[in-house]
Amino acid sequence: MTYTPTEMMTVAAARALRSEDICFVGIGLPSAACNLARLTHAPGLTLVYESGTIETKPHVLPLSIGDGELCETALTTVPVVEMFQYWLQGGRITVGFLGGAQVDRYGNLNSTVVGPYDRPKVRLPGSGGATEIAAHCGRVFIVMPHDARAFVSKLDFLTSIGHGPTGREREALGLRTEGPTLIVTDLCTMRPDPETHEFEVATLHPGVTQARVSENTGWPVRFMKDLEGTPPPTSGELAALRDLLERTDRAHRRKQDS
Amino acid sequence: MTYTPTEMMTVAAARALRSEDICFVGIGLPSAACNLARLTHAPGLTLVYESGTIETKPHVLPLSIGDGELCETALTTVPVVEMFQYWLQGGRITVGFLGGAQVDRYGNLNSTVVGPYDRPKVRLPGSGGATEIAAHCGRVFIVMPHDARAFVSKLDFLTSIGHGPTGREREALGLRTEGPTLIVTDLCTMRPDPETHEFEVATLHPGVTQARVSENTGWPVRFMKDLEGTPPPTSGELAALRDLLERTDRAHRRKQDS
Amino acid sequence: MPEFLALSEAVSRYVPPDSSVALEGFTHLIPFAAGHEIIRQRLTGLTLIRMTPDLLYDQMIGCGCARKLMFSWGGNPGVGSLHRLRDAVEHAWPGPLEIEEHSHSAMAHGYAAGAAGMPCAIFRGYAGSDLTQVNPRIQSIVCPFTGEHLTAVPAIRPDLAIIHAQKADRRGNVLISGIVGVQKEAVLAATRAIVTVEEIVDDLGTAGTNAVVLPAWTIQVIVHAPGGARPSYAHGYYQRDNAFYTEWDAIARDRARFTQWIDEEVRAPRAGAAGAARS
Amino acid sequence: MPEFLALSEAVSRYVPPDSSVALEGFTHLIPFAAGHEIIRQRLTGLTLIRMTPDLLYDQMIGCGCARKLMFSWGGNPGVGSLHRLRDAVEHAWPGPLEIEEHSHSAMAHGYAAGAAGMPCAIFRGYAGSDLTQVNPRIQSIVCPFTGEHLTAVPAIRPDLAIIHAQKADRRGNVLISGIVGVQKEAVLAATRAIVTVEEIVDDLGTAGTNAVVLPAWTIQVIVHAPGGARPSYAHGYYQRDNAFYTEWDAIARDRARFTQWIDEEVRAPRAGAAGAARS
Repeated sequence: MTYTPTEMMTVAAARALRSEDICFVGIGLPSAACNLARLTHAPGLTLVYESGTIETKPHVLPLSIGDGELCETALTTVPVVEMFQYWLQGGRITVGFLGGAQVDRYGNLNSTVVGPYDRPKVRLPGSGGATEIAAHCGRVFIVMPHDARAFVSKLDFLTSIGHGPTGREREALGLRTEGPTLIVTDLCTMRPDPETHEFEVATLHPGVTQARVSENTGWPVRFMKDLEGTPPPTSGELAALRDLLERTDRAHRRKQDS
Repeated sequence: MTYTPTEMMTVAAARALRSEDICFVGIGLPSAACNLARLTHAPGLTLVYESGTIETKPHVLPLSIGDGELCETALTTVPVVEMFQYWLQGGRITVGFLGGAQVDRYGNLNSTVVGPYDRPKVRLPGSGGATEIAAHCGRVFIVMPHDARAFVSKLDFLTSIGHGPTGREREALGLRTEGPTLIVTDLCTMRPDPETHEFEVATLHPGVTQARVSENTGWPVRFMKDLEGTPPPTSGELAALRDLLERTDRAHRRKQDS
Repeated sequence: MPEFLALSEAVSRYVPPDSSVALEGFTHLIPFAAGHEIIRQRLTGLTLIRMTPDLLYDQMIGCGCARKLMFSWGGNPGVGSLHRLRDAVEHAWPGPLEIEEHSHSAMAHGYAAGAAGMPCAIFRGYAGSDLTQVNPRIQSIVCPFTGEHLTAVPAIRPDLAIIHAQKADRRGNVLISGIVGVQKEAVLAATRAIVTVEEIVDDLGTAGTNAVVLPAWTIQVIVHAPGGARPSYAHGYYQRDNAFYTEWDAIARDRARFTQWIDEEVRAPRAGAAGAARS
Repeated sequence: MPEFLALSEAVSRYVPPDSSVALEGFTHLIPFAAGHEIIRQRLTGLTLIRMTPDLLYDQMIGCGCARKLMFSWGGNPGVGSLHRLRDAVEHAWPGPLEIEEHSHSAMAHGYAAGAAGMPCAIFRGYAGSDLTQVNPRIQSIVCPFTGEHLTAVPAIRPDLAIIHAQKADRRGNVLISGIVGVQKEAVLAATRAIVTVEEIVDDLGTAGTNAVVLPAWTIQVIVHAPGGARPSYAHGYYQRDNAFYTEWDAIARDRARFTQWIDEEVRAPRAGAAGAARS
């Protein structure tokens, strides 16, 4: 069965989730990965969206973190203030998904500006929930397409902390959570070195060479000694993902026509 | 029509409420006064109880601030934390009723201990909501039976601030609310002097002499120059109050029998 | 997901002596059955936390369960004093009782801070009150924007919260409706939580606009304890036993009569699993 | 009790130029009709406050309504950039736009502090983030109990909050159900509040377990504005117009096309009282 790099990325991200996780879900790729996990190997996965929906089980992917279906299928919905106070900061979330315009070797993220803050070349959306998701979730998974403009040697702006500018700042900041433990891209998966917290390539997706990853990474990327191949998506994973995306597409087309 | 001193006290307290008031109600006498006001001259009076019920319209008086009927007849019920944060501290309450074991000439209240705090002669219930009701309601009405052991020259413990130990502390404490503007007892009503904030007798209930008030007050109590008689309860007020109390009694007896 | 246990096992496993326990329920849904089980198991040295100690803590204090009490209003609502609490504070009977005294607003803020993973809460509190003189855990901070002094109290983080609720579903999700009090905050602030419930149902359904749902993964133990809030009330199930609240005044006034009542109504074998004397 | 006004009168009386206005609604119930009326009345110099600026603020910023924006996430959800916001920040078109940038948690805490009458909120925020370098209104305090540094942000206290809700009753009490966002906090934090509603009913009834009721005495103006949240959605009334969110990307990319769209769809006489271009 053939598949796209994006499908490989989504499946690899989904696999990292466990049935017992309480997962803070962003929109887009994380949402697809989380819902795929729930439909395949992690049926007990609890999905929390920052709009306040807790334990939601959408039939189709939401287009925003505040879609009505998230609320209709949730165990309960709480005010946004409570979501950030009792649930995220309260330490109830085991895993958070983040992305950004730029990531560095220590998993720090920029979603604020490209260029100087006061005279930005590109003004990005900003933090949203990310700054505190990065701090308070038990661990963080980063999902981003691999590209040298995104995987940079130095961030233009540090919006959300990974392991800090030198890889060692979390403890000094009083953070008791693990920080980013996984980066999933359309080329590979990366894990932080246990000592330095520098992200290294852990698995290469089928057909991807080390050279290709290096070309698309803005720092001299390391590869783990026991570098492996990412198992390709199974037919079950692909079927579930495509079914979910088709169902989503159909539902959203129907809504617009009505 | 004859009436008891307690009925006079309740009626006099009820009269001080306006239809547009948002009133934080304690249990006992304040509850009777507030509900009497709602049933007579102030039908629009909004009653809020610290258990979280907002705009409640009980048919009978509750026996505690958390009775089920308060919730059933409320416009909405909020968590206790929200009640203290958004509603009381947020400055939404125009009038609060308080009582205590001791009050001084400046309307400061003790509901904590008689005797030293560490070796109390009588351990009283404590603050409950009172300390912040005293600070955050637009104005405060104090309702207490008149008795020299209660109307004291010096409090054993200041639980809830009136106008402060010298009558002038509210502003220095950053309080922007008026503090106590009325004391209603079974003998008289009292109002603070606009300058000194010392409570003076404003009206004497029918048949009560100045001497009797002085005997029952632990400080040399002043009488206003334009001292008046409290208008006796009207037949309408008495009928509404007795009806309410009878209805309450019947309802609570029925609940216990069932 | 929580375990579904009998009350006796829940208490013996999750209430070690000398731990801190908050049994919450603001007038409504007071977890009497669980408190009575703590009395039966003769647990001692507990730090009992509760905004409104009520009859339940009067009973537990009179039985010597508590070393310390953290509270904000200790009376028999609509009736008068809690005589066992008074006897402990005034005469150290049956033993000395340390107290940490707050206002309602302070305790509500403390629970909320605990639920939010904060070390403290700030609010506008205790203006001019002598409580700041007798409780060293009332401090202040300065607002970095306005220079105002604001009150700070520590977060409340009990080892265990025990609450009573109307319903749990079979996965252990819990529904509380009616007056919801501080129970959600107490459960989320505590390290562990036990919830006793009137009913275990297939589906929680929806309730009034103010109902609260606690997900199963915030709770360690569910106990099916119908009547577990008596003599307080459970909205939609039974009403408050006001007569007993009044009777309690006479029972609790006298040490001997109190002890006899506890022996007969709580400790005697016929006092059933629900432990509610008059249920 | 609130007045029941037409939208045009509500805006002309309660939105003076140069005032601070929060139009809130977290993805759900975004008050587009009210924002469009502000555009039609050519109000300028406003400080616009909103966690998620969304298409509505993109339109208002592009029309020159705003002098300053306070926000925490400025994107077109699920689509991409807000091109008018970017053009204002990157190229000062149609004029310079001051920004005060926060995280979602900070703004949610700021609204809650405003609702609670506090000058600031404390939380665990911005750990390691450069946002603290560019926003002087992010400060810290030291916990008096643990010595930990905690983040402080000022309370948000807009001159006016505008929200859209499902229902008001004839006295002006308001019901919001579904995703409730920060609307209650925004209304209680603001000096004044305008609520546009889908329906005015005799009785609010009860809704799901998480519905929010705002009493009439917390609101100054109710406006009957059916469809007033389009192209966002109103739970139980209509769905989000996802196609328009996607189309907006192309409309907003180009200054001329944007201006033409505003003229035709918002400002032209046929753009009715509800102001919702596609309703």
